[in-house]
Amino acid sequence: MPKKYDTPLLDQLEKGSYPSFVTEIKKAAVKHESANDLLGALEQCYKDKKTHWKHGGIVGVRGYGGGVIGRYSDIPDQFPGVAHFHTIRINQPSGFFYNTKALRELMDLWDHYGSGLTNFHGSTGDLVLLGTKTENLEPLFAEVSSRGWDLGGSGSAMRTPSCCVGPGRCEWSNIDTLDITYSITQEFQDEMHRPAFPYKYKFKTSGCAVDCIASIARADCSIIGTWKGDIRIDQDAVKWYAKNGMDINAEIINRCPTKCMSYDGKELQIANEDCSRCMHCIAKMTKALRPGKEKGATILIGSKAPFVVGALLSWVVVPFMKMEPPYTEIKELTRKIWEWWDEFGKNRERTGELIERKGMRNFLEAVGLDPQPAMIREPRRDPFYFWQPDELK
Amino acid sequence: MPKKYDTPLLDQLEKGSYPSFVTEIKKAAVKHESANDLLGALEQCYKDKKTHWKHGGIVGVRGYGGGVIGRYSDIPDQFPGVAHFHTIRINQPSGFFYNTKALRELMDLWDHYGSGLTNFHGSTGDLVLLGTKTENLEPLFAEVSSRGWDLGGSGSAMRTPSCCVGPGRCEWSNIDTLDITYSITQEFQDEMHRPAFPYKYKFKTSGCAVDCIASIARADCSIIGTWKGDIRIDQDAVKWYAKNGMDINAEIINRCPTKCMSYDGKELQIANEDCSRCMHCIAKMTKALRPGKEKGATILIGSKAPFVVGALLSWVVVPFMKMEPPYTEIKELTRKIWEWWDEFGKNRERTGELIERKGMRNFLEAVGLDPQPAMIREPRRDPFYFWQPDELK
Amino acid sequence: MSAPQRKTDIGPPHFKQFLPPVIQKNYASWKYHEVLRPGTMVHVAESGDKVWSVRMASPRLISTDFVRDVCDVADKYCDGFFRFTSRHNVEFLVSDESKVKPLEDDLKKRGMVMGGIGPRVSNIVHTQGWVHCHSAATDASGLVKVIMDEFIDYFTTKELPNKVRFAVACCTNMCGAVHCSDIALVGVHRKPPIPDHGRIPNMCEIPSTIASCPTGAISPDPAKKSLKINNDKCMYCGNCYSVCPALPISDPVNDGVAIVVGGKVTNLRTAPKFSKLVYPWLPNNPPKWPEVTNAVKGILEAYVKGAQKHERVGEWIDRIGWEKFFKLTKIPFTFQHIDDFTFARETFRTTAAFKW
Amino acid sequence: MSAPQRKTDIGPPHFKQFLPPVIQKNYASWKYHEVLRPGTMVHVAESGDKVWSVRMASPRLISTDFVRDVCDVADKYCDGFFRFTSRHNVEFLVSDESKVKPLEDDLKKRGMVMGGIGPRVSNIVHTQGWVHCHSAATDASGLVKVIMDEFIDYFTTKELPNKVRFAVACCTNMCGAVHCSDIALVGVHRKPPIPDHGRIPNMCEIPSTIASCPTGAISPDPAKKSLKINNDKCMYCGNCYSVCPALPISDPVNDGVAIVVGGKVTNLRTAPKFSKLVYPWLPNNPPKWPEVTNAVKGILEAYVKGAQKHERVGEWIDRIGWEKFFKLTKIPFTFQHIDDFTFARETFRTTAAFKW
Ligand code: SRM
Ligand code: SRM
Ligand code: SRM
Ligand code: SRM
Ligand code: SF4
Ligand code: SF4
Ligand code: SF4
Ligand code: SF4
Ligand code: SF4
Ligand code: SF4
Ligand code: SF4
Ligand code: SF4
Repeated sequence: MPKKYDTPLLDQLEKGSYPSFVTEIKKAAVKHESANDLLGALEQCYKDKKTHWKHGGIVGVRGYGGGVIGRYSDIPDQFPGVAHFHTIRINQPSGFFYNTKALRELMDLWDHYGSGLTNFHGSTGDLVLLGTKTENLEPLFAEVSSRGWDLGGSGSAMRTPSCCVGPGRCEWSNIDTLDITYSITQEFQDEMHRPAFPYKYKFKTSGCAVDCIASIARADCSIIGTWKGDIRIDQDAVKWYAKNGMDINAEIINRCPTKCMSYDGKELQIANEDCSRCMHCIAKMTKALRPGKEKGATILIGSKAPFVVGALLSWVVVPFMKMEPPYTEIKELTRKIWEWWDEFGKNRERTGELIERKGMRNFLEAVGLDPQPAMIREPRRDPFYFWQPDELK
Repeated sequence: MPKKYDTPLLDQLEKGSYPSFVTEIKKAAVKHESANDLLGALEQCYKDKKTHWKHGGIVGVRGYGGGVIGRYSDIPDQFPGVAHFHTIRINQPSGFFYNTKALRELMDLWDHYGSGLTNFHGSTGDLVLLGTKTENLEPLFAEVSSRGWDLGGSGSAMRTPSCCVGPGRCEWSNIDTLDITYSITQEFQDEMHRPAFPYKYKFKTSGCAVDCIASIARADCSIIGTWKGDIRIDQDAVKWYAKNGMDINAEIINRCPTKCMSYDGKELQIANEDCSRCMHCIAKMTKALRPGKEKGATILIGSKAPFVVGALLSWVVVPFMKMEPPYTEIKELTRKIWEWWDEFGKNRERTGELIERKGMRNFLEAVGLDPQPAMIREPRRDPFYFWQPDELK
Repeated sequence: MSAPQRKTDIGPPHFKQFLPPVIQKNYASWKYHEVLRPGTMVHVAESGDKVWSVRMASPRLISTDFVRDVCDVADKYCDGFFRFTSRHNVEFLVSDESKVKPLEDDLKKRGMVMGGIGPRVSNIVHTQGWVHCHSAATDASGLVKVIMDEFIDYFTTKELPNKVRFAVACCTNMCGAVHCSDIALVGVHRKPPIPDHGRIPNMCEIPSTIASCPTGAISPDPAKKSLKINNDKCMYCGNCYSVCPALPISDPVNDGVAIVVGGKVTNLRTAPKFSKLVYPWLPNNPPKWPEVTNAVKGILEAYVKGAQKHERVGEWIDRIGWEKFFKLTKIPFTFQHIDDFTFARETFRTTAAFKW
Repeated sequence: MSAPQRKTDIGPPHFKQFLPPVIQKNYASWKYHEVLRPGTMVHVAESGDKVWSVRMASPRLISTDFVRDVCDVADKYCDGFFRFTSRHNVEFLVSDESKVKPLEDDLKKRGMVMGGIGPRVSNIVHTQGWVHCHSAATDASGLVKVIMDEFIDYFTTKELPNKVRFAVACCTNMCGAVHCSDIALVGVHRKPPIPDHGRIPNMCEIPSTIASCPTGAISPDPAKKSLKINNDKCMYCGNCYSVCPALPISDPVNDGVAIVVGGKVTNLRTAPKFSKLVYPWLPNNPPKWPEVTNAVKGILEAYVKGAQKHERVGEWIDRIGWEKFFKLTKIPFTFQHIDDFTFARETFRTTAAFKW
């Protein structure tokens, strides 16, 4: 495909040391008219300082209500190659692991049916195939699905769950993030592909409180691994850190949020009943400290971007849940949450917003959880609160 | 007056080491039928576990709209002595200072016209004369006002300002709390006695951030003394504290919220540009540390009890204001605040609630204050905000 | 007596006439103070002058005779001057050291209680209760009396990690300083008000009554020219009753006392804090409220045991965490503790780091 | 190609087939790791086995050829396995130590950039921008490119006090992780949408559009079967446009970029935090956004200079206080910084203790 447009503005973004997305579009443009026109259309945006995309109509594949984001140019005559330019969300494998065989195959298919452009990955976690025409959707889906790939979520549905690398390569993972994510995804295929919720519902799973998948900020359900029992200390390794120049008091002891650690220059001690399992000491002294042995997860609900009532972080609803296959407890809890949300949630109201609107008690009772201090940062301040008839005399 | 009622429940509150209010009522009951009946009525409340008072109608003295709280018994036939039982709020002198001559005179008048019972003081600060009949209001007012006393505030008016002891006996006072309070009270006599506001408006003035009058929690306008310049250190006195057993590092240095202090066992140092003037170190080492020399006050607005939108603490609107007689700046600011509140405030809406409802910008612009970081604990989180036409292109 | 010439708008007497000479002389020139005994401190002026303050407890609700007694003492030892504190205690201001001891002895002889200075319990900021208020869900003076009796040692002698400020309010109007106190009691209702449709049309202004409800539970009932209350939305705050007397809400069986803790007012070390709910309801059991005093005792004892020097109750709890507070005090955690009011969201635990 | 048999609801491929043998063997049995170089770390298993991870930057918006290049490298050094990180970097997983150096050299030869491990800047979580989204108030990929170019040294070599996580979102829907990032850019509008009354009746559902407005600025316009916008209430968030395409809001002159800082996600030391506004608006100046990169530079430099080891941006600011942050960075403080949204009240300074 010959070069179609001069792109003086975008060309400036090919300089500099960091790899350039413009170079990538140009690479795809060699083979794809759509990528070529994307270049022109994007240059136009850079010139006009505004987007040239329109709202997508509903496009998709047969039997699915999601997985494809429809997108149309508002200047299709100028850039016919991107007149339609829909993205396809392919559900990524847990932990973003791949082998080259599978990926090469997928890339070949995408060069055949699409723009040759991708996102590895979208910020929800999908492997995003970026830009194709409506008529290519069905054949492409047939090809990829026959090879073991499926679409991710979009619309008012369960969204593609994602997770940190977890037991795949991390010494701190308290739970099998990869398996949990796979299992949840399989369990709720219908909820993912056929949007029937009030709004989107996201799962993210991290193996520990370091939260490398940012679950607490971006998932209606955040599953975060943790432990009970004492942090295991290897005093020899503590000495090794001291010898290698770590100022243990400044870097570790004084930064422990609960001040439950002490170090006398020789031994490091932890008053475990006061540890909040924040992971700081363990992360900074990985050779010396390891999490306790009884493993499980904290379940937090509700995080999302700012609309409508302001950004939310997920909050604790189950302080400790065992996480063993087939993960019945989290699946059952999820079904209960969805039932309640389906019943009371307004259109475009996320779960967290509904809990806020209806009150935590209403939510906890509906899903069968008891109140616990771990659910709150602090008790209410103003002394107005409800009583149920059976609590009164 | 002979004993009229058996009060077995109240009698139990005459035991114990702390002085008893029941004993006080009994003392008054010796002279006053109303106090005698109060005893009976109160015993009845203790028996029934509920109040026997009714909403007050509007009672008061000629030309005033406030200063008297009307109160009626809901069982007047049983306790005719408290059928009416209104309280009179006498504006206390600044700092609650008295001489015996003035007080004896006042007590004599109260024995003549009232129940012989008082509150020294009400929690707003008034000298409360507790319980009299409607017909006694006028004559009593004539007596007390001719002797230099006036009523305090009630209703939707400026309420009786109050203050800490300040320069009267405290080494930390940065402002003349007593004089400021007197001056404000005099300036706004009309606003105090003739309720014309949307709701109440309270002033409280503390000489420093220790805030011994709890102004930040209980005043629509909290005036809190502070300083600029370095904390003055007497190193000899520091040594004296060390010698007398103070663990300076544990008690002072480590508790400094900004960590701007250091102590090497000999000298105490303060990085004053990082000091937030919290008063901890000064309060705990009064001989060694003294506030800086340039004096003024921080003005904070808005605190109140929980209704309707939850309790408020006052927030900073003027980080530093010089406070010199005749205190023109605070008086002018107050008038501007009232003007704005009068215009936009709803019935029973306190100033702080209105600011919250209308937004801080609206308030600051109306009263002519520039935005400053000292006004906030942190900037907004969600990126939605207004622009005025003149800020745009 | 024939009535003298009334005056208006004269304001309070000028404070200057009430300042003892030593204070007039050293006004705004104090240098430091020392706490000599739990009820006695001395302030030293730049000039070297000294003033001794002897602090004496008062029940706040006092008779004219109590005031006269105080006046007698002040005449004898203080040149006729004295003051009250912002917490209703009496302070005798002595300029002559030789009079301090005799004054203290005299007060003791009169059965008076001295104390409250330094890291101790002081008098309780409180309200009218059944003594004078139509809105009271509990009594104030009675609660104050039983609490002060219980903790009298912390007033007269024993030290605490820091000052512990109590407050009592008899209803959620909170005329005391309940919302920012170390430990505070507040009278609460637990059932919705029952509209008196006969009286509402005459006694109450409909729109302002509707606006008074924090939860929007009140709506007009045009047929009756009255109001309707949505019982599901009402959380019994009683604010509507403050505005409209024909909405009685008190209920001897279900009214009671809530305990909130951890508030503070001073800016020392940490910012002023609101108190937080720890006991949603304890029964109204006058005259001694044993459940309430017991509960307060449990909290205070945990604080004394756990807090570091200079830590206020709220600072101690912030350091250990609320989950640990509930564990240590064994206070049952209930749905009522979880906020569902204006800022509920900000009180939820949005971190995976907490203590078991 | 004739279309093969389509399948539905099969879900993603099982991850196990994509795990390199060393990982399968040592699954869930890792002991510790060491960071060897800014782009290379080694994880050691209980068994003693090791896996080296070499991390390479990716622009995230990549061509199929880029993926094929990565596959070539993975085939050569990693038995055909590799992964992406949660921040879009590529990680080559090497089980044979002797292949690590050659792999790194190979990547260098290909012009690839390695880094991002440890206390450094890593790749930027971002969104579609003008490349693909109708809602974008700015571009995302372009901003990412200029920021990463600016701070490339902090990716490849230099250390910071701790990790600094950037995010970019092209509109306030914030598809990135803007609301909890150390430093984040977000595209913003500054003028109300202009209702297209011709299209609204057909394209938009009136009630859900009204409900989408956080400030209640939208009301029905029954005459036109359309909507009205109260311009005084609108703060240009664009949410209505997400719901109703006939409410265009973009404006080349007044759209721009806001900067929020101090957020974090991890629970280490301090609870996860929201980012806070520091630049309400900087102009959209593609392709280099010099005002934006400059502003970010100022913030990052102040952080590097002021923060203690292990302090994240938000932890540093919390320690010094926002008033000091504005002083140090010389960022002008404006009305926009003062919250007037849901929790405004909680952001006001309710203490007399603050720094000059
Ligand atoms: C592709 C992606 C950005 C990217 O470049 O990575 C994306 C793109 C869009 N998001 Fe998003 N969101 C993407 C991850 C997110 C995330 C991050 C996450 O999931 O971890 C968020 C914040 C977390 C959250 O869910 O709140 C996010 C919050 C939103 C919102 C606001 C939702 C809310 O409740 O506030 C919208 C608005 C909406 O739903 O109408 C939105 C809407 C959209 C739409 C569909 C715009 C629209 O209204 O039509 C965007 C389509 C862009 C396009 O043309 O392709 N997107 N969106 C991400 C999905 C890729 C993937 O599947 O992997
Ligand atoms: C007497 C006093 C309590 C006491 O025993 O000390 C008191 C007593 C009453 N207060 Fe109060 N308030 C008293 C100080 C306070 C304070 C504390 C303060 O001023 O420092 C507050 C909290 C701070 C504040 O202003 O928010 C306070 C907040 C209220 C409220 C709630 C106001 C609000 O905006 O939320 C009400 C309700 C109302 O205004 O209708 C209220 C209403 C009342 C009424 C008038 C009840 C009513 O609705 O009719 C009480 C009359 C009791 C009686 O029968 O005498 N009282 N009230 C205090 C005044 C004495 C004095 O003048 O010195
Ligand atoms: C007399 C009085 C002022 C007045 O105008 O009446 C007063 C007087 C002093 N206060 Fe106060 N405070 C007085 C009410 C308060 C209040 C207001 C309240 O309780 O409602 C507070 C705020 C309490 C709160 O945060 O809830 C208060 C918090 C303090 C503090 C802070 C303690 C802390 O570390 O948090 C100090 C400093 C200290 O004790 O080191 C202090 C220190 C002082 C000093 C040492 C100031 C001085 O140098 O003269 C005075 C004697 C201390 C003492 O009693 O231990 N004063 N003090 C008030 C006595 C009340 C009483 O009878 O007990
Ligand atoms: C590979 C990855 C997980 C994955 O499944 O892909 C990962 C891997 C590791 N993280 Fe992470 N983190 C990864 C995203 C995150 C995220 C999520 C994000 O950035 O969106 C966070 C939360 C950031 C935040 O709070 O905003 C994150 C916060 C951390 C921290 C906390 C640092 C701190 O002190 O605040 C540590 C611990 C440390 O560095 O000491 C950590 C530590 C680690 C360790 C050391 C864990 C281990 O033992 O293997 C890994 C290598 C560290 C490194 O890169 O410096 N990882 N890490 C992600 C790499 C992203 C990248 O390409 O740069
Ligand atoms: S979240 Fe925890 S378990 Fe997962 S990769 Fe990060 S540090 Fe490892
Ligand atoms: S995990 Fe966190 S709280 Fe626990 S000991 Fe380590 S640093 Fe302290
Ligand atoms: S507020 Fe400050 S100046 Fe006033 S009495 Fe208390 S410590 Fe002294
Ligand atoms: S006044 Fe407070 S902030 Fe300032 S040095 Fe003293 S303890 Fe530190
Ligand atoms: S707190 Fe309530 S009951 Fe008590 S005095 Fe105030 S208004 Fe009356
Ligand atoms: S008691 Fe409170 S919540 Fe109930 S109706 Fe009255 S004002 Fe509303
Ligand atoms: S942040 Fe906004 S503009 Fe960017 S991809 Fe998401 S919805 Fe589109
Ligand atoms: S842009 Fe936002 S604030 Fe303005 S009308 Fe639309 S939804 Fe409402």
